[in-house]
Amino acid sequence: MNIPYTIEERPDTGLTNGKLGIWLFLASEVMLFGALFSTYIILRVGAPEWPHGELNVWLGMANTFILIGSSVTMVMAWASLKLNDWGKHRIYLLATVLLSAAFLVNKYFEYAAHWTKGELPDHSTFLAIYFTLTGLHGLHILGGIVVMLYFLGPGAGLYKKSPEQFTNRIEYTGLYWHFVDLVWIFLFPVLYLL
Amino acid sequence: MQTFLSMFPIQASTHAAEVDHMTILVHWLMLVLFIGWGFFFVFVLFRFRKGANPKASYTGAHGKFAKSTEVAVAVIEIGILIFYAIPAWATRVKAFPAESQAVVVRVVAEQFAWNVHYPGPDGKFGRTDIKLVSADNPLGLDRSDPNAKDDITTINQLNLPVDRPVLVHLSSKDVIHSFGLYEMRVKQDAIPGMTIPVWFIPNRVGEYEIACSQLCGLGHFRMRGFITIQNAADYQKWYDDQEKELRPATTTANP
Amino acid sequence: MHSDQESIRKTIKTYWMIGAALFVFTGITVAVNQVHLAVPLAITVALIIATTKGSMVASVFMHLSHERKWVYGALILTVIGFAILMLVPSLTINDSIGTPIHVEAPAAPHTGH
Amino acid sequence: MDKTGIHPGGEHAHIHVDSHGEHHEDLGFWRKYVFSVDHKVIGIQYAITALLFLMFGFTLMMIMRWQLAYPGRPIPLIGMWLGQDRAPMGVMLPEFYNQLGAMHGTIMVFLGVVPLAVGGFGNFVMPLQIGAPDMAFPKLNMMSYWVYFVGGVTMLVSFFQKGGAAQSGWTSYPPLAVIAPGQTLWLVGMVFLITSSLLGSVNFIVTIVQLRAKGLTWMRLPFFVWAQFVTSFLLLLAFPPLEAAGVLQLMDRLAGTSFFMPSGLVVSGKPMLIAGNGNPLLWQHLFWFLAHPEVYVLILPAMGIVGEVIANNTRKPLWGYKALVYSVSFLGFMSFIVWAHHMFMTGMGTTMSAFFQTTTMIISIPSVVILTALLLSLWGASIRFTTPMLFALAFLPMFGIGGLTGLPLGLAPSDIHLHDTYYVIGHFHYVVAPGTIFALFAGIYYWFPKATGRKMNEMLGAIHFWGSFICINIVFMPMFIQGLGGMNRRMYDGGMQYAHNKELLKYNIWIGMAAWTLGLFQLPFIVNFFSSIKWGALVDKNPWEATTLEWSAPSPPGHGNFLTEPIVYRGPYEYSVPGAPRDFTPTFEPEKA
Ligand code: HEA
Ligand code: HEA
Ligand code: CUA
Ligand SMILES: [Cu+2]
Repeated sequence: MNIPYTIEERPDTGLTNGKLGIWLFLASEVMLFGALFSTYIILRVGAPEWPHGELNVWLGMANTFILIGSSVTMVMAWASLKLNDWGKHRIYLLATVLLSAAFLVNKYFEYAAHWTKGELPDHSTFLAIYFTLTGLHGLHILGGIVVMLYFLGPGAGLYKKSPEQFTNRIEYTGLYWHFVDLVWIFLFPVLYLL
Repeated sequence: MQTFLSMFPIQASTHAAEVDHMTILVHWLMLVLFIGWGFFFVFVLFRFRKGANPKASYTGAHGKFAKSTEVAVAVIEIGILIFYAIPAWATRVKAFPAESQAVVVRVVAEQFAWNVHYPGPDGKFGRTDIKLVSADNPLGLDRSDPNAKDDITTINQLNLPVDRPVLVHLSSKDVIHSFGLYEMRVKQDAIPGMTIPVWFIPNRVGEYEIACSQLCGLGHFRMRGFITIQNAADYQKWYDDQEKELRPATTTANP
Repeated sequence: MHSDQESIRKTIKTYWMIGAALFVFTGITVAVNQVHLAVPLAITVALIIATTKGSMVASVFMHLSHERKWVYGALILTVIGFAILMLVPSLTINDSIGTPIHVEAPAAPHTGH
Repeated sequence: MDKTGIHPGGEHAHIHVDSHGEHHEDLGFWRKYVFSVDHKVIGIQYAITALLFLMFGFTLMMIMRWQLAYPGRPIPLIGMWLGQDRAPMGVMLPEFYNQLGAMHGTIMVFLGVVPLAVGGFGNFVMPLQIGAPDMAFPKLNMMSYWVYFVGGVTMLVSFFQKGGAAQSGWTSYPPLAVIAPGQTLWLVGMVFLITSSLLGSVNFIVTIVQLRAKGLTWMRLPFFVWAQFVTSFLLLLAFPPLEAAGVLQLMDRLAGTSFFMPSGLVVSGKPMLIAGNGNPLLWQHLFWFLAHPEVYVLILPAMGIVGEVIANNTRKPLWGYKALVYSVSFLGFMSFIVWAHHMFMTGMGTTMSAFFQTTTMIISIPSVVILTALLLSLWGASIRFTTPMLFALAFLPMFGIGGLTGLPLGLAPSDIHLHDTYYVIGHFHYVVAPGTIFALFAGIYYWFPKATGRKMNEMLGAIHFWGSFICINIVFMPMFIQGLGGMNRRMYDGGMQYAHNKELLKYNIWIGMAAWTLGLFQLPFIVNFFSSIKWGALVDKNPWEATTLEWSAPSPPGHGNFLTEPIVYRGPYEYSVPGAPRDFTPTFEPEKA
């Protein structure tokens, strides 16, 4: 017995289950990061002074470029499927994985720089919130990588069986990925510049 | 009125009556609503049981009965808000007495005791520093500070004169406690990292208690302090005795 | 199906353009940051740019520019919730009658700033 | 087979009644009953687990009530087995009392009522009521159960760690929660429970939006489905902030950060070596941002169940269905802006306290509308006092008492005296215990036949009801008197040291007696529940002569639920339609049936 509207859209809502599902999931993610941003505001307003230039803006900017790039490749990976160009899709998806990996490596160097200076989360409110926010965001990146690797590897088989469903799944992955990118677009100025 | 009042602790501050009056008013509203609905409820259960009414009516109840009750409830609630609740709260958190007219005290909660700090005759609180905190100086009061010389500190004992406004600067050393004076209808959380002003006018000489009203650990249940409300003369006497005890203490305190 | 592919081909161009635009905006934010503005101004500028970038990602990459009403509905609720979460707690904390005590951290684990 | 959910096995499942909704394709025991993806099996798993947690949470409370009734007296029977660090010589220690309190609250709310009301009833009933073959994401559904299970186990295990379970109240206010033992596992457990709820709520919303049967328009949805729909949105949007807060508190405990820790803390005489500059009130905001919507998560499904049962047993449509739907939605929305009424005593200024008092008063209106509608539904009825109906009817005045006593709490000045007293305990227990718990009992008696193909025993049901009804009122009514008298909650010795409590202590003995008797009166239910699975009277599709879709499926429904594609022709509660052959006209019957 199978569930309706996993592949085709329900006429009156014009949505597949997965599409609505991923958006609702993102809604909850918005509230999750919202709470953390709210925390940031309250702690910053309450703090006697707030450090400036704690972080390496250039590394941060590099990571911003990387993530934006990965968003483009991700959307291209989906578009290529729409044009049933399997080869291009593989390339773009792989590119996305590589870029996100680069992001994490870069982040690791940033973290390491702090650790060597003995700057751990308990050092100051700023570092506490910095490590928490970026750490959580990093976990989201990691999750994205796992999913994409799945669609590059074992998950790819689905394309043979049901191209539409596979394309849908790549689209949902993309939605998630763009959201992670979007969060970073706010994290970058908030943590690195202000 | 009386039946309700008898349930409350005695009223030992000027605003206690106002607070109780509002509470009781709301309870009358609740009671009326509940009895009204209750009667209706019991009646329909009896009247429309299967035995009495084998065939149910498809349309059921008519009339604006529901609307009107709902509107009534809404209106009454708005009334209570505007004419009682909001103004009454404003007087609690806005209309503080001037430091000059009031008896000003610092109360610093800790697990599981109430540290009381009087400014002394100079009316100035001495400097405190957490580095100086020790068993016999729980407030970390720096006796070398001139303002601190005449400061009185007590533990779990708050003496206050009757009929004079009291302004308490409330804070906590460790976790959140709550400064609950049931007979005074006063309750205010003591939150570490901030001082919160509390004011009231005790109007009844007697012995009362400070009940910690926020879970603060194992000792929460025994975190009890005492308030003694005295007439002006007794209070002054107590105050002077405290000052006398202070003299030797201060000379030995700092080298 | 074919027309569908046509439209995709067209949108692909927009994807690349948006990507480029995002790069540029990122550059601008950093540049603005180099000329040290007054903090409030800097914050407004940075947040305006970030919001623009964010809405570009959302509307183009995430196809929010043309979505179904149920997605919009859910997102509107979320936006309201988000706004409440941003505003009300800070407002309430700032409306406190208490005054914060700022003590220099006692021998903090590592020397503070 | 096709997506309408027709399948050959259904027929067979229909005749051969068995208590678990048998499948035709024979997956092994594990796939079928343990790691099943069938919403009915998962719903039953949720329900049983939650009921066991309810029983456990109640047991904790019965132990607490002993200490409150007879402070310092050795606990009978189990006292000796509690161990030296909990109750030496059977006499309870304060730290153990605090553990019991915190865990009772946590277990009842997060492991008992919500999983039963949403995970249990939501999972089992909702897809049937909307004519869906299953939930939209069956695997996700299974995952959310097992994540919940892990969270529950974590909470239970936490009792056995060194220093015992969490002991800072279910509200876990820092700084206490950050320095007190037991909290870490509590936080970990909560993260699991929250994740489970989030997975669940996504699944519920998608299912309701996407998988409604042909002809099942929004205004034809059973009230219960509406309640579940709003509830899911509350969970979806209110839980993440607590998850964030949980992570932050974990950081404070494990990484030594000070999100919630201000500067200058001196704990037991020694300055704390932390960076400081945190804000304890921040936690309270994030916690109550969830926890107030959460209390409506506790009540809305209950209201839904009561609506279904009342419509069925009054044999007439619910009065003001539209008003009910709008009120529930409005209630859900408002519940996001009242939370700080739990925080009046933290030193709130006039503006914000005025705001929260007003929103709190406003939110009471939709509840009044809902209760009034349910009450008026009784007018002109032909009431059958079946066991589910008894519980559903009791819900009305009980919720009334609980709700009305919320009003003085919602007004800051009267809250000065009542905050943190037993008045609050009385208030919310009237809503959650004789309110929600009774509604859940009603639901169990009402849908048990659908789940098992057998009816529960009415006689035992009546005993269970009257016993519970009387006892539970003796338990909670005196708490209002104690509260008005100024007796604090969370008191290890019941507050016996305080002069103003002297008169009030005697009630603790009655309450204790009543609470233990209440426990005894659950035995008929437990017996009834398990024996009926085996020996209960056999029933067919529609034993209650009800109108909603779930009753068109076999009892128990087979895999895929419906034998023929369900189609909805009319509103949910077409009872006693003038000129109709019978006093009920199911939604799933074509015009000229
Ligand atoms: C299901 C749970 C639930 C529900 C529905 C409610 C409903 C309400 N609650 Fe309650 N509340 C809790 C659970 C709940 N609460 C819990 C758990 C706590 C304590 C948390 C803690 O501190 O540990 C709490 C605490 C709490 C406080 C904080 C008290 C304090 O700590 O000082 C306040 C203050 O405003 C409050 C207010 C209200 C209000 C105004 C409503 C309103 O929504 C009520 C509206 C309803 C009505 C007005 C009833 C109308 C119906 C009738 C009148 C019909 C009568 C019918 C017959 C007679 C047949 N609640
Ligand atoms: C949904 C929430 C819920 C429920 C249902 C209950 C139910 C009960 N609660 Fe409690 N309670 C809380 C939530 C709840 N509670 C919370 C949040 C607190 C605050 C904690 C804190 O201070 O931090 C609290 C605190 C609290 C206190 C205050 C303790 C203190 O402040 O020191 C007391 C005191 O009497 C109490 C008593 C009871 C009693 C007697 C019941 C009874 O009504 C119990 C009745 C239970 C049942 C009738 C269930 C029976 C079910 C079965 C037996 C299942 C059968 C099993 C199978 C069929 C398998 N509770
Ligand atoms: Cu201090 Cu409770
Ligand atoms: Cu609330």
